[in-house]
Amino acid sequence: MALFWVPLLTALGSLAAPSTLALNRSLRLAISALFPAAALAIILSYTEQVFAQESIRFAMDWIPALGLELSFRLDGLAYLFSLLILAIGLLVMLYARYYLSEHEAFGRFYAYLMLFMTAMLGIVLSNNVLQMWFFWELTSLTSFLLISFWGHRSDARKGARMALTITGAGGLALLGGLMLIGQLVGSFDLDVILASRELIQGSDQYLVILILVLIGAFTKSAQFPFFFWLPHAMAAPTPVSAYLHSATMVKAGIFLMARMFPVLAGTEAWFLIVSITGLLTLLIGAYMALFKHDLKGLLAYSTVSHLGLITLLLGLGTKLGAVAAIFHIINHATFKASLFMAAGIIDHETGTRDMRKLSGLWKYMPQTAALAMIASSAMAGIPLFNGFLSKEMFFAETLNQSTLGSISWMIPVFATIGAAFSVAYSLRFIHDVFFNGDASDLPKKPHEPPRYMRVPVEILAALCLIIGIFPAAVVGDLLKAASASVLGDKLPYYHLHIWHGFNLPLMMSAIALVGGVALYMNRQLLFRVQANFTERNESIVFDNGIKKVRNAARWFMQRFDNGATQRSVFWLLFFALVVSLPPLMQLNSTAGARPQLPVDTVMVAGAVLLCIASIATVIWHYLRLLSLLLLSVVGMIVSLAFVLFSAPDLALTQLSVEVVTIVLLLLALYFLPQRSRNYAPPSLMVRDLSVAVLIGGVVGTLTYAMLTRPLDTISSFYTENAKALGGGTNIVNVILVDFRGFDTFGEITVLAIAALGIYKLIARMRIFLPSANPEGIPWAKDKHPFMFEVISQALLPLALLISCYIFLRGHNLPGGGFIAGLITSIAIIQQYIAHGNDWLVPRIKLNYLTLISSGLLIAFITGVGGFIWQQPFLKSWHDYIDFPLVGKLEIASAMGFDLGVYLTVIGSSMMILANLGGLTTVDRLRPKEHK
Amino acid sequence: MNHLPILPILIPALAGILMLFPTPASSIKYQRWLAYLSFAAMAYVCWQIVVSAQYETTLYVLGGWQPPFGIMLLLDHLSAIMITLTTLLAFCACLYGTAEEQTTGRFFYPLFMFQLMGINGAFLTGDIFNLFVFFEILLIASYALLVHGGGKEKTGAAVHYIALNLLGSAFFLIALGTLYGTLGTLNMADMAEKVALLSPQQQAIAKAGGLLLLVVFGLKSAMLPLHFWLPKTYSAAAAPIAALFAIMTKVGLYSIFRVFGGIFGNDAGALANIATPWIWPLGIATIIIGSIGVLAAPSLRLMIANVIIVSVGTLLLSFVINDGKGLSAGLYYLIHSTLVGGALFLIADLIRIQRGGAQDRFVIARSLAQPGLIGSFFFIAAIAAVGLPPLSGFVGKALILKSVIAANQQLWVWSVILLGSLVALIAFSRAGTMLFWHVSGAKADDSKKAKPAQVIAISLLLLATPILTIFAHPVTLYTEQAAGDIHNSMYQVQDVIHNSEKVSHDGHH
Amino acid sequence: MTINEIITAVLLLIGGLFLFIGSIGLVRLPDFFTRLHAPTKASTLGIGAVLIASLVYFSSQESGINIKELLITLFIVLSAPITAHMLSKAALHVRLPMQDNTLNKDMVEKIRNRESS
Amino acid sequence: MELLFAFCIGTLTSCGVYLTLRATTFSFVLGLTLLSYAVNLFLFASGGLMINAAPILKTGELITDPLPQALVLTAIVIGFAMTAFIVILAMRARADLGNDHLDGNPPDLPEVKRGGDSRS
Amino acid sequence: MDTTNQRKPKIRFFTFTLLFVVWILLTNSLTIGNILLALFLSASIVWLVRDIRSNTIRLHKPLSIPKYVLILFWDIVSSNFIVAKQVLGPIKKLKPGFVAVPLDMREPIPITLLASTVSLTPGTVSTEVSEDFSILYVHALNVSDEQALINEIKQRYEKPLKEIFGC
Amino acid sequence: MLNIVGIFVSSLIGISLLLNMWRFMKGPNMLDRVIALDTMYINAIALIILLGIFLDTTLYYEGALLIAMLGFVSTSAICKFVLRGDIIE
Ligand code: NA
Ligand code: NA
Repeated sequence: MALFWVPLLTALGSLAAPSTLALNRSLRLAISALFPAAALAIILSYTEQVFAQESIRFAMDWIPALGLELSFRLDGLAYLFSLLILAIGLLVMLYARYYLSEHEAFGRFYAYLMLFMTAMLGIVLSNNVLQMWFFWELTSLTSFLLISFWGHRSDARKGARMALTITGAGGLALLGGLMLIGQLVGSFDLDVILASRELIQGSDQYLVILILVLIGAFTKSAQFPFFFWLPHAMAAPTPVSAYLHSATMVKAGIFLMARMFPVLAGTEAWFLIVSITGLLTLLIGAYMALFKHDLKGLLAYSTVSHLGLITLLLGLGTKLGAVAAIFHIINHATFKASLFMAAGIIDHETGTRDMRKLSGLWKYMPQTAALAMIASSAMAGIPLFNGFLSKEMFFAETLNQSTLGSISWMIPVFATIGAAFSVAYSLRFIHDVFFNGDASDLPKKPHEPPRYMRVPVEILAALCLIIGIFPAAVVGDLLKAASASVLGDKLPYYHLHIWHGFNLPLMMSAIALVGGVALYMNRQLLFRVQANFTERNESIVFDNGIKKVRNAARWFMQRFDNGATQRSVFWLLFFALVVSLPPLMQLNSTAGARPQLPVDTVMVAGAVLLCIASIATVIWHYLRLLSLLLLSVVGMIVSLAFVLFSAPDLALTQLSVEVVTIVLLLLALYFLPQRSRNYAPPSLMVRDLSVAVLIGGVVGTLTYAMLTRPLDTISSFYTENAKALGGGTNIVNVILVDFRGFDTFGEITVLAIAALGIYKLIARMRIFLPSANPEGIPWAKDKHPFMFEVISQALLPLALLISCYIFLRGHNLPGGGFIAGLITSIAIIQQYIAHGNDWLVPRIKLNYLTLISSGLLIAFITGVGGFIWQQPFLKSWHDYIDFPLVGKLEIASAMGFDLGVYLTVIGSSMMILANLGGLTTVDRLRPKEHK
Repeated sequence: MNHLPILPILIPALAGILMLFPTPASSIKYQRWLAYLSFAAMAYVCWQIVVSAQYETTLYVLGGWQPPFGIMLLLDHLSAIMITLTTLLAFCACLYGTAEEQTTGRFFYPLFMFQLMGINGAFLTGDIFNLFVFFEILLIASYALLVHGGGKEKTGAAVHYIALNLLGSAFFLIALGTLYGTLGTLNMADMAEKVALLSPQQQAIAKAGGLLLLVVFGLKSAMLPLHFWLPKTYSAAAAPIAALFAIMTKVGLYSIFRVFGGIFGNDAGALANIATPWIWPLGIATIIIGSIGVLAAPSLRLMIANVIIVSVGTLLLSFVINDGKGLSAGLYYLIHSTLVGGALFLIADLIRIQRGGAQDRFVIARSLAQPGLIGSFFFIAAIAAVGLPPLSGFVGKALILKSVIAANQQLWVWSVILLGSLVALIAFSRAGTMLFWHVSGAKADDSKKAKPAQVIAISLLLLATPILTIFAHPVTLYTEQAAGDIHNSMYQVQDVIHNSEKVSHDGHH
Repeated sequence: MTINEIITAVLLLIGGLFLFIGSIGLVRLPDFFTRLHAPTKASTLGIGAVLIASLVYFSSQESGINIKELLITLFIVLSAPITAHMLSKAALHVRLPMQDNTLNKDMVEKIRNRESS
Repeated sequence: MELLFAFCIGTLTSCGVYLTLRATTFSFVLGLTLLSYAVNLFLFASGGLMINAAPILKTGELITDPLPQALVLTAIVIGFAMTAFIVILAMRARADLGNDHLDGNPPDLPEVKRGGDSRS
Repeated sequence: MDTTNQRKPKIRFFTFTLLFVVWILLTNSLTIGNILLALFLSASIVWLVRDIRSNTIRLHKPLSIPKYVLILFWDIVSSNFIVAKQVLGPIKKLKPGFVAVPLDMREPIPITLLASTVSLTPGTVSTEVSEDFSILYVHALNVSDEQALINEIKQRYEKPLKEIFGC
Repeated sequence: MLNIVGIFVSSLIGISLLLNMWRFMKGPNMLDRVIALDTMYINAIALIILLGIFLDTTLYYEGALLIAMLGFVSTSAICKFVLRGDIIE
């Protein structure tokens, strides 16, 4: 349980700094630091157990479906890393207290830093690889926040994005690898996985797993070819660089390789990939470091190089190599963190990090200089400093392998060359900055930093020395415990001594030292050679890369999706065609066994009319009024078809909807151009025509196939029960208001919503009103022909009476609320046409919106009425009630529902048409003769 | 009589109807209170629904007409999830809209309510024609809402969106006609039973009809190549509307789950899983095209729209992975992506408002009035959307990845999902740095600060993602049940049908 | 074959013929204004005879008097002249060409402007 | 008869589909209207074609399948609502965007010449 | 617009009666319930449309209406045959033309009825009425004698209409 | 006999419809087409009545009634459109 508190404490700590805004900085630091300090205390409390090679575990269920549990494990390796994370973290926090200037968001910085700490602790303490990945990606995110802390600076933004992209991409690859492992092993539990070496290495997915995991590790640890993000991450505040980019985050990749070492290492593939990558990284980093004028740039490439060294060590796959790697992790963390902090101090106190401007600082900041010299010596691998020891082990290991066959000698040779460069850039760091003449035109007058800003550097530099001199005493147990958790019980024989006698590694060190000094002395020559190569700014290359990808994406999208509606429509139709054609091809004969109806003259005439009219609509579609007339012809034939095939309700509905639609289209046509332009080239028309004919063919085939096959449906239920249970003889109407009344409820809602939407569309519409017809003839003067008015008025009461009739009989005979509503609407519309808006509106006193809402409400209430008797929504009810005088009358709840339909239909259709009609009345430019 | 299943339809319907009556002077206020009231009622109903679905699947027979003759609502885990999700999203969107959109056009609240009625109905109905009706309700409401606020952009997008959907509805009806013409029934469970009994010749016809439904639902869910409407529509719509639309693609997906999992599912004999061979390549292609769109997007809203397309592709795949066994993961991801998608649209709107003329385009512009607040919102939403820890996107994607077993499926699904995440990562980091840090010298416009309602709405939506992560276990347990319900509910309804055939109808009172 | 049926058949024949003649007129007549006369035939005697046929046919049955035919007739009688009026108004308005031998062709502009003399 | 009926539906569908692929809003509406005729007839036909079998209960007569009729009725009403909406939207688009191209921004093509009736 | 208040109820009553009768005939039922319903519906509709009326007139001799209708009926039948012959015969022999019929009436309703009558009889169509209601312009399919046509219209139709409406 | 007459008359009306369509397609003017359409409506009414007699049912008469009512509305609306452009003003 206590283990669980380790990451939790730092996570809580991230809330402490921002929430203590009122206090002064030191106090805030103190409060914040309490959290990691407590976490550190917890870790340290396990020292004995860890050194005794015990693992401390804590587990809690989280997402079993994912195989993800909260599971922590503290073993030697985790202990080592936790120590680094927390201890160096505390030092960095102290350092940052002085590094950040007054106006900077102190609390936010600490919050990010401790979130990062949490993430790192999560990685190293995880006993579940999925959970490890969880924290792995968190480090990417938090490091993004930290690198981009100065988000107003372009290099910070770019650096942060680059780091996030590369490490994020690696993280995704890692996830793939870990998921594969999980599936292979059947668990994400690290204990289980670590015990499955044979299973994993014997699987044919091993190589995929290895590559995916290594991509994750290499990106995080800035290995070739992914290393370029690290130098650009130097745009971060220096405490961040010191912490993330030397001691912790970049080591996460190394940690991962060490963690998975027992299951993944030891194969040819591992050796080839890891060691060659490490070697290349080592050399390129070391070489590049020498040419950087920026202090932090130098340190960044040096870090790359040292990470390459560690990787190479792990890549060798030998046990001693692994020990050396772990030892170098410790050493590198100490000297590199202190060097970064020193660089930060220099930057902080002089205002620049450019080594061409800096020089002779020894005079101004001797203490800092001394500390930097200690750390660089460790970095260069000078005896007495900790870097020397691990480097010796490294050299020894490079000599001890033969995996590359006859060219195995190349590894120690390249290692020595790398070491020489290491010496050279370390020398440069010291000589160019602290000596090399006197400082001139620095932005600030340099002096020693505040006392406590130097403390972290002092501690780390001291460690470099102490470990260098008393390795076994200081880190012996730690190294042993960490190595044991990687390598298991049988540790190889090694000894941590300052002196190993004269041997080949020592020779190599000497060569590297001499070579390094020589390299540094002749650096001008090297600089000139290097100057011949145009310097690649990876940031620009990366940016351009992303830009190219983006442009390619944009280019593609513009071609693929040009936003044209027609194209989308085409795709939709095409897709419909593509899915429906294959099944129809399986149909071995279109016609089925059902007997067919005979054909007579009228039917043929109707069919001919329908086809001619619809084809003519296509041909003349650009003549709009004409197409409207053609549409009427089609509508009429369709209604006749409904009549012929025993669907009187449908015929009535079709007819009335038809008229309303025509009126609507006529209203609209006034505002639209009278003719359509043709935008399509002939090729496109041929394409469209083909699709159209094919879809028509599909639908026609479906119709015929369906019509000629016997069918057994549920409809006999309706036929049998319409009268008995629904109380009506018009089955269609009973279905509409009772059996499937819910559909009708939805349908009138649709109508009502359409009316609301149209009202919205009409509101504030600015329209173009033509003052003459397309031929240029001005509109007729006679607005309301009187004979038309007279007859319209005469027909109105009759039409209303018929609508009542249609409404009331609907339950038993063709008709019903919908048709009746439409007839009423049409009768009213006719009045609008005959008399105009101005005349009619004051006389008609109907609020269409209220009509809609009343209609809906009536339907609704009829529906919920049954709730009182514990009946479901729309439970119908009908009975014969004996009225005095009148006699028995049938009363049915369905009538109420139908009344709702009736009112909604009137309200909606009138709201649509009358509003549209009224559109012109207000601001219409009146012809001159109408005063 | 347990009316629970119909309440999610009736409550918004009643609220919408009441809002249309003429009211005293401050009618917007009245409408707003009605809206809040109905959301409060819905919150209670959702709670009841989630609990009720936990221990039984409820059938609600409208008008008392037993299936397959009447229309039937089906309340199971799956519909419970969808209803609750819709309510939460809609509440936040509506809350956001109270700040501004309620007055930028008429009928904001009633249309919002009708939209909810349509969506909830689509999630609850067990009848395929009734599904069509609810589709139309939610569509017509969405048309009206899309043009809310007015302006060229909206009108243009509306033409595109509506044109496509009208065609979609036409195909819906053709499909329904074909299915009725072969199966002779409209109840989904009854259809599921009858599909297996078709003669080979009828199978061909029914298959054509069934696959036409894929066109319809694919259009709604923005499956490639029917996705073109989405970026245009979502980026043009007013923010709360766009946020609400985040559930719209899910209606299409839900219908795919129900119809192609339930009717044409594993038990459909020769017509089993007819959509699977289509969904595989199209789902993958949807992710790819969406990702390309994410990269290419010149503005935040377009980018988010494409992120939604990617999530649609992911969800489509989750349906076909491992013959439906990935669906539980998909449902978890669905919850996550809907809420995050909604939040992103709201955040994008705040950004658009505060950045002045540059709107949400990725160009240098003035600094935001509240960079810290909105930046945090954006960062959280982006993490969730990309699928990074510690938020729910990670859980969702990992669940889906984990559900893939077959090696050939693994190769495709894993690579597109992971690469899609990478693209999203690149795009979001670019967008974030561009919008929040790459600022011109112009002074921030403090008059455009976010209103409390807007902040609360976004916070609520974003709060869901850590909660989904922390409580992933109970949620995944529920989604597992829901995935199982695609078959189980069908069986249950079929039992009811068989039993009611034996027992004569108990008649009217 | 009852007397009713015979009457029905005869009326149907008359109606059908006049509807047919009306349609022929529509095809044959030379200009818009003459064609305007064609539907009046169809809508009077043609449809009238058919409606009466129906009235006769169904009144022979026991379903009582069916006035829907009368209602249809009423509608047609009231509306057809107005349709014709509106059509000719519109035709005059857009100055449709007419046959050269039309009497009082010079009157057209006057009619168009609804002048009295 | 069934063949004739199917042929008519096919023709209507083809014509409707072709028109929905045209570039102007009005043509689209025309196409959609034709298509909905086809669709309604199709849905109607799913119950089979019968003459003199109206679904009105009398005694012992053959009655056609009433369910598709009810469905078509719903479909007609909904179709009307949708058509109305898109018609008004087309007007709005013309008002807002200045032309009646489906996308509001017609490609810069020379108008393709057409023969036929020029009067409207 | 209404000129006097007394005239209005008459038109209303006429409409009411018409509606009542039509309803009874439509429903073909004489139960008390249906009669009550008919009364209710007729009254409500008349009440609903009470304002939608711009012209109104008093019937002076309602009893002349049947005679007029019979004349009209006969004319329709006979002219149908005449016109049928013209349509089927040689088209070129037709002499179509416009005829101006001077009117004695000035009220919109009788003029409308006259115009309708003219249009209903095949061979003639009322095209327009002058703005001051003084001339009815008629288009005839075959004008053999212009004045005879004018006289026929005035004698056969205008005169009885004048009688009926007393104007 | 009524059957034969019915078939004959309905064929006659069918042919009439085709003739109307011919005029419709020929035009030459929009108003000619309106007349053609109007005549079609009349023929359609006749056809429905005929079908009613033929099938011995009055179920379809409301269809004829509606065509009579609605044909007028649409024809007059089109005329109004030609005359004034704006049909509701
Ligand atoms: Na220097
Ligand atoms: Na108007």
